[in-house]
Amino acid sequence: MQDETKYAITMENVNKWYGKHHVLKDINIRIKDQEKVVICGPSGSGKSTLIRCINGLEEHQEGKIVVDDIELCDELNSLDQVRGNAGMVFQSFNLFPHMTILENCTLAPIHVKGMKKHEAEELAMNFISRVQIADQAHKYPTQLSGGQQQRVAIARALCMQPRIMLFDEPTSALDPEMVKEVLDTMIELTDLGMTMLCVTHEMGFAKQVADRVVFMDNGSIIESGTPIEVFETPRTDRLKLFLSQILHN
Amino acid sequence: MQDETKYAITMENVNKWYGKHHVLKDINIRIKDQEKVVICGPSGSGKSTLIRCINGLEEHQEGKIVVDDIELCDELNSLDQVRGNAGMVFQSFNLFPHMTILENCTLAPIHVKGMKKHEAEELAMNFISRVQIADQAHKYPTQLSGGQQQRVAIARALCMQPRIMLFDEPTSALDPEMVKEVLDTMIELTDLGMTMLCVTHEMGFAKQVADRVVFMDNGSIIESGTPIEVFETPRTDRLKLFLSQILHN
Amino acid sequence: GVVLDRVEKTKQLVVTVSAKWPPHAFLNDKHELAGFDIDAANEIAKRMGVKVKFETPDFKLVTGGHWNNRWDLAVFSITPTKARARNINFPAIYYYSSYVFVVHKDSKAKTREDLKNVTFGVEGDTTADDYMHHAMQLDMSTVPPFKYLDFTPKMITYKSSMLPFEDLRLGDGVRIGAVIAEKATAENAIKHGYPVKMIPNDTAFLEPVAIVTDKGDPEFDKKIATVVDSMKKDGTLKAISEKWYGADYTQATPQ
Amino acid sequence: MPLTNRKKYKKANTFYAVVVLAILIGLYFYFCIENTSWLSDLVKQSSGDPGRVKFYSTLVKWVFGVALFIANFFLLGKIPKRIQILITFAELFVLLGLFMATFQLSLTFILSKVGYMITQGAFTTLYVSAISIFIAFCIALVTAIARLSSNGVAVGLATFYTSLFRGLPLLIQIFILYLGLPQLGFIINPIPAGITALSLCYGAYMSEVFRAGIQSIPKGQWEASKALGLHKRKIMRLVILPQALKIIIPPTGNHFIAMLKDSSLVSVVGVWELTYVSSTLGNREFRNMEMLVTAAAIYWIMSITLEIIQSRIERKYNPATR
Amino acid sequence: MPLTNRKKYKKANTFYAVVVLAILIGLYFYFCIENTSWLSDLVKQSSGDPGRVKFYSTLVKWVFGVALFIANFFLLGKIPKRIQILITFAELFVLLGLFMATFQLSLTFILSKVGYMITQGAFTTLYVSAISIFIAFCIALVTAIARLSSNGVAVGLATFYTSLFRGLPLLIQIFILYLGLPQLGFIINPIPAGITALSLCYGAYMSEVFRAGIQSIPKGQWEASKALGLHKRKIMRLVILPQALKIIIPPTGNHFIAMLKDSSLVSVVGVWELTYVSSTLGNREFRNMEMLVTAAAIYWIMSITLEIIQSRIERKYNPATR
Ligand SMILES: Nc1ncnc2c1ncn2[C@@H]1O[C@H](COP(=O)(O)OP(=O)(O)OP(=O)(O)O)[C@@H](O)[C@H]1O
Ligand SMILES: Nc1ncnc2c1ncn2[C@@H]1O[C@H](COP(=O)(O)OP(=O)(O)OP(=O)(O)O)[C@@H](O)[C@H]1O
Ligand SMILES: [Mg+2]
Ligand SMILES: [Mg+2]
Repeated sequence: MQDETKYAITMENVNKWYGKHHVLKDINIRIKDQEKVVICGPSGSGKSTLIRCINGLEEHQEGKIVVDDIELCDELNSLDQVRGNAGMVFQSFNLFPHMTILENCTLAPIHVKGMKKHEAEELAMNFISRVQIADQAHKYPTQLSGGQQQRVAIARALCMQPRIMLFDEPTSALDPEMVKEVLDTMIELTDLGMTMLCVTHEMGFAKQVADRVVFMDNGSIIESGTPIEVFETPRTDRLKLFLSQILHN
Repeated sequence: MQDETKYAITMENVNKWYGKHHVLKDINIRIKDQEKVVICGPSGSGKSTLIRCINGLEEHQEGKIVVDDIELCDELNSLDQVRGNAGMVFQSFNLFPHMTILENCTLAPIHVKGMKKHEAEELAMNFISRVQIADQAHKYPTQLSGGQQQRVAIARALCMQPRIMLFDEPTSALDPEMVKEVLDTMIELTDLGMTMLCVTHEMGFAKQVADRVVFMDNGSIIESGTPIEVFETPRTDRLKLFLSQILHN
Repeated sequence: GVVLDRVEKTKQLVVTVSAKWPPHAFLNDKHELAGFDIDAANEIAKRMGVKVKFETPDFKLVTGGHWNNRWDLAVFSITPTKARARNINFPAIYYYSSYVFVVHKDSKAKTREDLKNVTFGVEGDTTADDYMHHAMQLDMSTVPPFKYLDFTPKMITYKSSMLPFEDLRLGDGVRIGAVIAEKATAENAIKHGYPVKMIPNDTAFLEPVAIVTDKGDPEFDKKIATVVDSMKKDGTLKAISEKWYGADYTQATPQ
Repeated sequence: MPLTNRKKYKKANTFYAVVVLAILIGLYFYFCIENTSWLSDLVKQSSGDPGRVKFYSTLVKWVFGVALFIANFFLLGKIPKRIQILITFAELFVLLGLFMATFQLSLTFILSKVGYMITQGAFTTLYVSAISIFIAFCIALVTAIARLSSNGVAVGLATFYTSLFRGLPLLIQIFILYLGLPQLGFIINPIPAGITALSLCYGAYMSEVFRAGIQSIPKGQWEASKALGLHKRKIMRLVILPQALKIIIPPTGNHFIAMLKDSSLVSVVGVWELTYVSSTLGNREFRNMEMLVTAAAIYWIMSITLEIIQSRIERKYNPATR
Repeated sequence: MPLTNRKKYKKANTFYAVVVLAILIGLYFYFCIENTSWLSDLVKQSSGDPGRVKFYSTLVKWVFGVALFIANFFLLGKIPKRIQILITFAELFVLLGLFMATFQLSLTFILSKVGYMITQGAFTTLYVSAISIFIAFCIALVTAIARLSSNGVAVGLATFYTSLFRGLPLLIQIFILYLGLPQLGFIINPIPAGITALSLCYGAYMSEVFRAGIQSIPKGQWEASKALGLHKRKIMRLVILPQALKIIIPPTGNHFIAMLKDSSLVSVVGVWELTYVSSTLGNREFRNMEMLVTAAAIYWIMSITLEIIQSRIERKYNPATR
């Protein structure tokens, strides 16, 4: 089913600056269709920035980003297509505070995909149940605890059933008890043939589902390989240090 | 040095409702001076609410809360004294976005303790360095990544050098690499003779420093004991389930 | 001309009047326009064989000219001056209005000379204002000569004809000690119980008051002039004046 | 709300406080306002000079007044907040009434005119304002979005418009529209001229409010919506504006109330709205103060209505108070 | 800013676009405004009726005008946003000038009077407004805090004040203060009366703005400050107000600009501010339009100054644009 040469995401010599601060340095990476990639690295290493460049939330200044055969350029049209195919879950939840949980989840299906309201609600309830908050569907985000809020954000992204999913530390604000539920949901998604790019430090998850782990530091990709390669035979000192610190806990 | 009968925090039959939602049910707990207590439990179980009641950010409707021999009652005076002694770190960072990191940290020392500006800055830089962001001291919170922001929040609370520290999942938004640094800082604090009440799921931390672990579910305290008792010989099924889910990762 | 043609074609005369200038023009108890100006305008229309439609724009809009065919005639109690004549025409004078000195009831002043040290209240941008500044622009041929005050008193200028009376009523010299105002207004104030009186037997000046038209239609002006003239001749205007003022204001003599 | 009321009250306390307060106020009225002869008698005994009598009477009145004020404050402190607010309101209303009473207004005159003031004046005011408010709202929305757009021409147009129509006095705008448009070949009637000027002027003010409201929504909301694939227009309508409303409503309420009163300026072109009617009626019988006060009361009632509507809407869109 | 401009421009493009635009505008001016005889000649050949000639000339002018407008829009689309905004501004300014030219104002008259208008009129306007703005700001701050307090008396007082002084027309407030206070024994001069009325009225408006600004700061900020042991007053001053400013500034700017112009109402009691001076000068020589336009221009300049100050402050307090 999978075409050998088909890439979901291609980044070539991508560079990005915030003012004078060089946050992405010569990023080169190709992610195959249906590949599951985990990105890890210390704080401030540019993981979030990388993932935000991919669906055009940030502009890169140099290099080329191709998502699903569409090059991210200045035309709004290409941006739309990319975003239609790529869902995103943020580190900070970014829920819509004036809408109930259900409304948060049905907004895009109704207004982007043009679904009927009851269809969208059915679909949304499905994902809302998966993240274990079906009983909260008619509350407002501010009435939920932090953990519950992030789960809503994930459900909201899933409701668009995108071909590529971008996760920016989706479980970092979740209770350990819930992490598993969410990771299970994410693993289920892999059966649907989605490409996944996930910033996370969940080793267990990485080992179980990732085809590849990418380690970033200071704006560059330092190492990349299968989870076993990266976690068990780190080549650089930087990665060794990082792993020792993670495993210490 | 420690008086046998001295309790830092006493809660007797504390009940709290949000409207009709009963979020704290008959809470009874006594925390000795200098004791380190870890609270854990599933999402929505009332951990945050409990800790917020202790420094009066939420009102309890029934029962008695005594902090450092001062009963939390309707008089503003008692509230002030309690807050002067109890520092707090929030799940969501609540940094002051219009101030630099350094200003965030010196605000309370200058305006509550009446310290001179340069003294306060010296003190603040000390704690800011401990959480590894000395080079960011003159940036604004929005310019930092999520992890960096939570570290500032911890530094800010530490700057008041309180006798009791309340932590509400202080490391849940931190990168694994940084968790250790922060936990180390917190462990150092134990040498200063502080009482600590910490909502966290960091087992390693709990085992290393906690005198007691309290497990909450659905607004009640289900089990409490030494880390070894709680983690290794859980008595209730609820705790067993919770532990199995945490350890799965 | 354009205006005359239009009036004759539509059988309607659009007349601008004031509604806040009793007893020249005001709202009566049935909330209809009434007063000397209104009756005069009605009479003019009757003699032209057309109906009247009243409009009540701001004084400034009327005296500014450039009516853009919105209105045909203004019976607005406007005094002709040289400057105003640049923008509008004064085809006919229809009455004369006298200005008097008004003081508080408790005032000891008997003549204008006694007002040397009091503060005057004047409505701004009126002939009274000009009089106080020794800068009258009246066409002297039509009015009897008058004397300026031979001293320069302190003065407060107001944007309304009523406010000077409100201030005078507070007490003699509390804010002001004298007002220079139209006699009809002063009489009205006294009638409604204001604690004021006029300096007797002293008219500050007499000013002519004219019907106003926009520039550009001499035939219409001529027509208005003849109509007003006929009203004067057959005594109709005098009757209207006596009805509203209790005296004949149509002659250039102080009442 | 961060500033909460932590005190708890007993019912009996409330009752006693209100009764004591009522008695105190009653005493003050009787002895210091209605019936002050005892006071002058008292002072006269010690000094015969009438100037001094007046001075001392006034002094005593003030001293007692201040004492009453302080007693009032402390007594009210003992009762629940809701009733505190109500009583304070009632007291202030009575004070206002007393102040008005010093003008010795003729109530019969007011009653004979108030009907016409409402049917002719207030009606015109309301209908001119309502139409202008609606148009201004639309203009403001479009202008605010234009000012935040990426198109320089739109930004330029919107900024120029805002600056010009905020910058010119409304009266001058009405004059220029009324006198200027005929020069370009459009004869415009008084009411349309007034409505146009009001709409343009307040549209400019409100566009600033809208712009600020839209800008205050956190970037995260835009990003999340964009990532979901929503387009600018829909993001604006579905996500940003509903949240911005919380910030937009209070200053918009201000402008609506201000417009209600500024609509009186259209009387210069001969529209018989409330202010015009009141000054016309007042001039005739030299009862300006009566008409002013009546007009003021009618304006106040209209603006209170707007205030109530505003607080309803505010409550609806502010999740904090939901 | 969420709405960013993603286009990139080449310098050459900009140059050509500006040149073409200038030529087009020049042609339009020459053939459709300065020199329209060719047009009437053309029309006359096909029809002799003068009414028709006028109609067709106007039609042609409009058609070309609209075409120019569209061409303008497209050409401007090719150049960077900054220059777009500037050119649009310049064009609108010229248009405004042309509109004004239809009034055929006497420039010599304006020039002879403008000095006095500024030294007497604008100066008084500025100084009355500046004092009033300052007082209004203080009143608004106190009132807003009172409205959010836990003390019912304070809430009642503040709410009543806001409602009353927002609800009454400013003109009536000035009258009542000017005529009413003397009844209570205080003789108040025109300028103090005007300043008091302006301050009270705008204090009421701005207190609503302040209240909304303070309420918009997330609860977390209060909680974090409280947990640090800060007191209400300091929380307000150090944490809440600096953040609320971002939301407070734009509507406050609106009110300052509005007050600048509303200060003209104090002329009813004889203060010689800009509007009064301009209408007096205009009346004397019956050149009202000249004076109106000059006054308008002076008001505009003053309000642009305020706008610039506002945007500076806004940029300072809005971290998003920092
Ligand atoms: N808007 C911005 N302006 C300036 N600098 C920024 C901005 N956003 C991020 N940065 C900087 O860019 C660097 C990379 O940030 P990024 O958020 O991508 O890191 P990260 O790897 O996701 O970190 P974390 O794990 O803490 O979220 C950091 O040093 C950060 O301070
Ligand atoms: N302001 C509020 N209004 C109504 N319900 C609330 C409010 N705050 C919290 N709750 C509810 O109270 C319960 C306890 O919340 P709390 O935040 O204490 O949980 P928690 O144990 O801290 O959860 P988490 O680990 O997800 O932060 C939850 O069910 C939550 O939905
Ligand atoms: Mg990140
Ligand atoms: Mg919590």
